[in-house]
Amino acid sequence: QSSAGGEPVEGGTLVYASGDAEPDCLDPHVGGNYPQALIAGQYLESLVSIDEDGEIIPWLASDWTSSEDGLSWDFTLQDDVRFSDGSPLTAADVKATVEHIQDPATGSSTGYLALGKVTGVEAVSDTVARFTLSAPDSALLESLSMPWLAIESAAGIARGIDENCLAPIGTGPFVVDEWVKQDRVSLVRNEEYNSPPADAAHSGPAHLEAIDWRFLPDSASRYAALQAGQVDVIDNAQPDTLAAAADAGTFTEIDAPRPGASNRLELNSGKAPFNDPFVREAFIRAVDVNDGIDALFFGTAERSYSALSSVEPLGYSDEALFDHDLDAAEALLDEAGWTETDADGYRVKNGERLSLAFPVSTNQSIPAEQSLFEQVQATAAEAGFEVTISPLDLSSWYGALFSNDYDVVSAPYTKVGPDVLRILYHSASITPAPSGYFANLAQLNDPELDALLSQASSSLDADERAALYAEAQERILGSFTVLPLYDQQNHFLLGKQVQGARAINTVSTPNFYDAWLSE
Amino acid sequence: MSELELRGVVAGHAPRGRIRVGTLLAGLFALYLLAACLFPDAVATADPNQIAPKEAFSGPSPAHWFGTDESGRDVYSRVVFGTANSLLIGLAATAIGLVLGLILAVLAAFGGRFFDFTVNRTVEVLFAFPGLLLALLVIVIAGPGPVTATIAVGLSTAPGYARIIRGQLIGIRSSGYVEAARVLGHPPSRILGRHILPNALAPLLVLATLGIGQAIVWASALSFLGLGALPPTAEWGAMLSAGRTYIGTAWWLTVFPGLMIVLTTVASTVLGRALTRIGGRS
Amino acid sequence: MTTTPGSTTPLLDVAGLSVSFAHGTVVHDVDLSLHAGECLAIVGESGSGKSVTARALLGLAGPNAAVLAERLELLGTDRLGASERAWRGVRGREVGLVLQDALVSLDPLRPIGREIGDAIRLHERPGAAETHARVLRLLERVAMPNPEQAIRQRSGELSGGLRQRALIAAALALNPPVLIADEPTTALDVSVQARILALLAEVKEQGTGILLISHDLAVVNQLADRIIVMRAGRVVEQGPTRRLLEQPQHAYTRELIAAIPRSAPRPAPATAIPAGGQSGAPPLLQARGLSKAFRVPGGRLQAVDDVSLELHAGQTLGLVGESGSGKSTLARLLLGLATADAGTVTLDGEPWSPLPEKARRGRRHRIGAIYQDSLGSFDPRWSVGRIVQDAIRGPETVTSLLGQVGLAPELAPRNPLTLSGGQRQRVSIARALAAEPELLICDEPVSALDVTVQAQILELLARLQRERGLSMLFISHDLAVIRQLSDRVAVMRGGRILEQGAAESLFTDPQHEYTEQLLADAPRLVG
Amino acid sequence: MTPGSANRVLLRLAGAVFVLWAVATLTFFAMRLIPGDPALAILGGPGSQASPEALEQARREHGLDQPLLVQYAAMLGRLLSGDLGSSYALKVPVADLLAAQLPGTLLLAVCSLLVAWVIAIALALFSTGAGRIAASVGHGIELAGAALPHFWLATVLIAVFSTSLGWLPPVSSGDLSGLVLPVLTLAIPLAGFLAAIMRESMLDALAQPYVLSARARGESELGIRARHAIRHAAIPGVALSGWALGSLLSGAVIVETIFARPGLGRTLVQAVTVRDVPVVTGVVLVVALVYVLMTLASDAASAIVDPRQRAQASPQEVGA
Ligand SMILES: Nc1ncnc2c1ncn2[C@@H]1O[C@H](COP(=O)(O)OP(=O)(O)OP(=O)(O)O)[C@@H](O)[C@H]1O
Ligand SMILES: Nc1ncnc2c1ncn2[C@@H]1O[C@H](COP(=O)(O)OP(=O)(O)OP(=O)(O)O)[C@@H](O)[C@H]1O
Ligand SMILES: [Mg+2]
Ligand SMILES: [Mg+2]
Ligand code: NI
Repeated sequence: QSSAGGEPVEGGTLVYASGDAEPDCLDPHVGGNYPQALIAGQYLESLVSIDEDGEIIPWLASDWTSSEDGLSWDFTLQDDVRFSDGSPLTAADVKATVEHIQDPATGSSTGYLALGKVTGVEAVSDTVARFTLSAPDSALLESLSMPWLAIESAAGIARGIDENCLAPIGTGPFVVDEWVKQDRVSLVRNEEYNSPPADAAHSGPAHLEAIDWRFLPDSASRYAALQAGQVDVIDNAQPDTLAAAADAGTFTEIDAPRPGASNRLELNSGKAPFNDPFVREAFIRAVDVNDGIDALFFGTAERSYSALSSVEPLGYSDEALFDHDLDAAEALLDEAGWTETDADGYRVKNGERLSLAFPVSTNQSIPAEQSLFEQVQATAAEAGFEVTISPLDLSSWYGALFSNDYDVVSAPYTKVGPDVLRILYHSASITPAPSGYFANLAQLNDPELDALLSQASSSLDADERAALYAEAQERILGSFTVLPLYDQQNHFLLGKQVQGARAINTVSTPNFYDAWLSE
Repeated sequence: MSELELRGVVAGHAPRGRIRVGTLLAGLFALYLLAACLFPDAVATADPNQIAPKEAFSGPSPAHWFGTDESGRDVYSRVVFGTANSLLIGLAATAIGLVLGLILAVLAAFGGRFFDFTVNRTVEVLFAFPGLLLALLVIVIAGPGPVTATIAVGLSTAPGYARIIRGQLIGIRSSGYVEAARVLGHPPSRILGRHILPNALAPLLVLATLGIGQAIVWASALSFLGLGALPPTAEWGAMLSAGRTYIGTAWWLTVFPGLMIVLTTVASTVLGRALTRIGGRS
Repeated sequence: MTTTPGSTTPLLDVAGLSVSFAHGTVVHDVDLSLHAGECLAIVGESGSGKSVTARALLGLAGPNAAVLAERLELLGTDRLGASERAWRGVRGREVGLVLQDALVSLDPLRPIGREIGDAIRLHERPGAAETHARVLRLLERVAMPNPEQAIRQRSGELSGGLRQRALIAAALALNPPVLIADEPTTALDVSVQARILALLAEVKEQGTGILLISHDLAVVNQLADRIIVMRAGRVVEQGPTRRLLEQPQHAYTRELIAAIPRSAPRPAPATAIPAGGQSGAPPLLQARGLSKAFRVPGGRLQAVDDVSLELHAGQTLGLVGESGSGKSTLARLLLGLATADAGTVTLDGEPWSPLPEKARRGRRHRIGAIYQDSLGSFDPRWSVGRIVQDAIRGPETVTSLLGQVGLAPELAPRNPLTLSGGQRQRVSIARALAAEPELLICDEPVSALDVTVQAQILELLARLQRERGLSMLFISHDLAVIRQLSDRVAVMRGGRILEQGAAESLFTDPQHEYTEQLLADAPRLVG
Repeated sequence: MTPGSANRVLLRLAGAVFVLWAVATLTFFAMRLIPGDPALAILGGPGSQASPEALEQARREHGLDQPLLVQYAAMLGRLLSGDLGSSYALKVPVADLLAAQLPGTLLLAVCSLLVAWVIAIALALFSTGAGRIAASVGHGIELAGAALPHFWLATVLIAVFSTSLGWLPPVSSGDLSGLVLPVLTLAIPLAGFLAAIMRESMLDALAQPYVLSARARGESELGIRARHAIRHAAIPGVALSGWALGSLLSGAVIVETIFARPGLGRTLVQAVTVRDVPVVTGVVLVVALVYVLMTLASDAASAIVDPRQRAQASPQEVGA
């Protein structure tokens, strides 16, 4: 979607500056976080993709059919696609990919969960891969569109994790050439490339000769480097930078909110005081974030009233539930028995102060968001909530969650499709994994909701599915365990010389297949 | 008969007995800080934690002398209310660092035959352990907070102090006056207390006064790594690191807390000097 | 080619010079002039303003000094209110200055070769090789033994006399037309002193004007053409050397001349002290086979070589010897300040030197010390009063102790850095006495004192010996003083004791030829 | 004397080994003390949804199921054989990681130290003598310099030299021009610190008789400070340098983050965050090693600057 026209120029090296953490492993099967998805999109491809309208479109799979009962899916692969090591893409590679993700030794989390219902893959022929499922999965195609389930060469996987992590072998337009830890990954053009997704602007190899993928953790330096022309594209552009860039008018912005859940606060309904819905509602009524979002995000983020990202077609909003109303909050607290007020102005019940623990991961929340949390703290205090924000490093933050030492928490989750709701709010997700991990941080335990979510995830009827998810979201928002804030922010700034770059509509990662550098 | 004065060689020192302008200013600033510590409400112009998102990022003005921050809070009032926390970190961390450093240095320099190897090596181990890791460990183990930050900063600056003091001590312990004191039969504790430490004190004083500012800066570095003071506590170092994000758009967020740190350092140095001048004369 | 005084423009012409410090004016209205080839000596009481005058002549009176003068001409140029830059051109090139504090006037961190070389380099810019050669030549001229080695040594590695010679070399480096020498021979043994005096005479012969400050009238007599006598900051008398020494007009001058120590035997002690060994009591201090070597550039230096000596209670052992012969090092070994490579020291028959410091501490108070480098032995942050106070063990007070050594109580609050050389030395003595030791190890205790004060101090020591049975190891280059004070005398050279014996027999009948030479070299006032 | 000095060298070496051992031990136990499961680090960080089998297997593979002392012994054994182990998170040998990270950080730290000394000496030389005003200004600069946070300085330097003037690249570009801003960022505060310390000793030194004697030779004020006083003044600073370099190594994290330079500081912080024990141990050992080497060097340098320290190299009986 380059506005500036002209013929694409061949060649050149694009310098991409990423503010996300440097991946530990370039193979997104291993673990599976967003930074991996960002870069893996350049050298790995998925079976299907999603177009601008949210429709599933062909990619490595040219066609797919499901059985009547939804328990068996056949994917037909494109002809004549080759991995960067020269070997042809076959159904065996799809099988190897799924087995790799499902192998506990791989340590996949995102991909592993997304394939929860897949019991196996069978190579029916060289070009047809058959997925068998334990239950119908309405989210299967959405799951398969994600970079964490991208197809890798069986031979590549067979090299073992350590080697595969350094340079996974895929079919993408670029190939990992070298990885200088803590500095950059050099990607070079895949000269044999012939498998663009259905919505690509051209065919054949990429225009760019190479991508220099650098890790620039500091946002101010990232923007300075873009201004100095040292880099062509930056991600994680901060709100103030975006505002400055918009004023300067010398950069192109790509705003690509991530799919899945919105950025939201979850209230831990599993223990006091938030096991009382009145107190939860009181909190949500007391907190005022709208002005803060405007100021802190310089108008680059829009307030959300939905548990789902605005890019999710099935998202459901209800603004009325989140009206700021201090009087209502105080009334609710009175009703819940928090009637006394201590010297510091905090509510007290049975000699106990209305205190909320709010662990914040400094690795995951940007400064603007941390400031917003302080405003949450300040506005909640007006109603008599004492919010204790503790900034923690990643491990300690998870530690606090696992040991149930939190009342309020913000934990973004990216996944294509509304099925993310099942992961985040099904009561099964309250049971921690052996690692201590559990996704239902609101600890929402509602059998009816569970039923709705299970049903929706197996329903192959689009309308029924939409209705079920709407109802489920209504229940979730109505439980006052969630305070939506805004979409998971994902802004890219590009120098004017960069043409034809776009974000892919799956998990909003940038794609440089069509990109070229003018001048 | 014309009497002409010969110029002195070195730029003359200020005449005695008169208080210097610098000392006076430093004293006034110290008083101001003291007031800000004890009666922040009287010194500040607003509630430091009162947010007003609509007024965020407004520059210095008569209503907000130091402007407002990203949440519309009054930066001046936050600076005032941050004084106590910052000075606590500055003073306590420096005290911890210096006292520990002093003990380590004395052990290292006067460990004696028996202690020589073990004590010296133990001290070296502490020196060799990266200060940053020490700080991180303390925070990770004890959780963030002003006390933790103070201890972390104190611990991680101690080796530096120890190193300087030790160098100083080694020079002094072989000096003629220490020998003279030994010949008089004075016990080591007395020699240490009356000759060695006081003479090592001049650079130590500089260290101490510098240390106040540096400790606050150290704490701000911890904030930069996301492990500083607990929000919404106003503390200069945390304000600095929070304001850094907006250095291009709202310079006042970093400049004023930074200025306070620098002024505090300068004032404490000037006062420290004045004190030693007075002490040295009596 | 001697120039007659008065026939030409003087090299140095000063009128109405006054210098004041915060505590008062220390030089009042001094006039002096110096001509080429002339030596003008300033003598006088310790603390009378000699050194301050000398420094003021170079614009170096210090930051706290107010210097006033009616006339200050150097080599015919008016220097009143001269800029710092102009003064720099004068210092070292037109006027060489040998400072009194030889022991601390060399940068302890730099080799003396560099220090002397600086004097050359600053005004002329010869190459490194030439500078080196010139420094070597200078060191030879000032009788520095082994100059090649010394050039690389730092002042801390040199004995007092060696340092003083380095300082003289630095002042002479550019053959300045005026040389101001403030007590240039205090730390030198008589033989070297004779050589230096000969060198100064030679320099004078060549036309240099010398302003000599000395407490040693014998030395003054040898070199000076005219003498100025100062007391309490004022010139009390001046005139040609011979006239002044033979017919002193002013009472103080007469007093001064009367106080000159005659090379005379020690008056018999009032109470007979049994000679060592007879009473069967062990010697108070006994050294057996002491040796000490230092690492020096390019080898080792045996500073003390197999020295044995004993000192009995109530006795004085005089130690004389060549400068750099190991006297101070020996004193440090006896004090337990340095560890001997070999040998032991016993105190009262009990082990002393090989013991750890802890075991010695209890008996430390029995031995007192006066250091050759008195300034270095004072805590730079302490006032005179505090230094003395810190050492007091008996009933004495700071004021009484200062009084005993002839210092005014007003000095008590001063920092030692602002004292005159002789005043510092007396503070050092006062401190040693404050501890009421039984044994005093004195390293050149009176070298910076004018003869009247010196006489007063010697009398004080003699009295203490009489009254308290004080024993002393007395290191001095001044043979007259040694003879006057000692029961026994040891002569050192090259780290060894050459000769040891009863004072009188040693002076009248020296056995060793070095001793003979020493006695011969001693300057005499008349003759 | 020869056997004595040979003994001293041996003792020094033994001391160095002891320091390394103790540092490794401290790190080992400290890392066990902090909350967080290293097995999670192995399996993709604390957020991973690792299965119980995977966790068990990871523990077994890395011996994390053994008693603590057995693990400790195993670690010592590995270290003794020169094996630093493999990073839990990055799955590469720690030695390779360090080999890649150390040179950049070392270059940065050493350059910063040198530049800091140059600035500090210049400050001390030019502001101690010249007039009260100049002295006050110089002193003010020192104090302000010492109280400047690195991240602020870095951002300002980037704003001035990269964004406004366009002279220097804002982030590391792999060549020397990219080193200038990071080095200045680290050097300026250190320089202020060193200069402020030097000033005190300098003023003391300027009152000494040998300075008077140098003046009498015609030495200029600058010469006096440059040739005489500075050496006395430098003694505490030199003593500090070894430690300063060590702390620059680990403290470079902010500069490395802002200027996007690969380096030990970032590695360390990241490794602590995810509990990557082998990497933490590796970095700490490297920093300790550099410290030990630098201490030897700075002791030697101190002895050159101040020969009195040489004489005191062996313990004196001052204390005991
Ligand atoms: N820097 C100073 N500050 C204050 N007083 C000083 C300073 N230097 C010298 N004085 C005082 O000035 C007086 C004269 O000192 P000066 O050094 O000239 O004596 P002097 O005649 O050389 O004595 P001596 O023979 O003992 O060396 C003394 O009382 C001394 O204490
Ligand atoms: N610390 C040291 N390092 C190296 N050499 C030293 C050291 N101390 C003294 N020496 C040398 O040892 C020799 C003896 O020095 P010492 O100070 O004992 O002489 P001295 O007899 O006291 O001479 P003076 O009468 O000149 O004071 C000298 O050559 C001196 O240079
Ligand atoms: Mg004098
Ligand atoms: Mg001597
Ligand atoms: Ni004499």
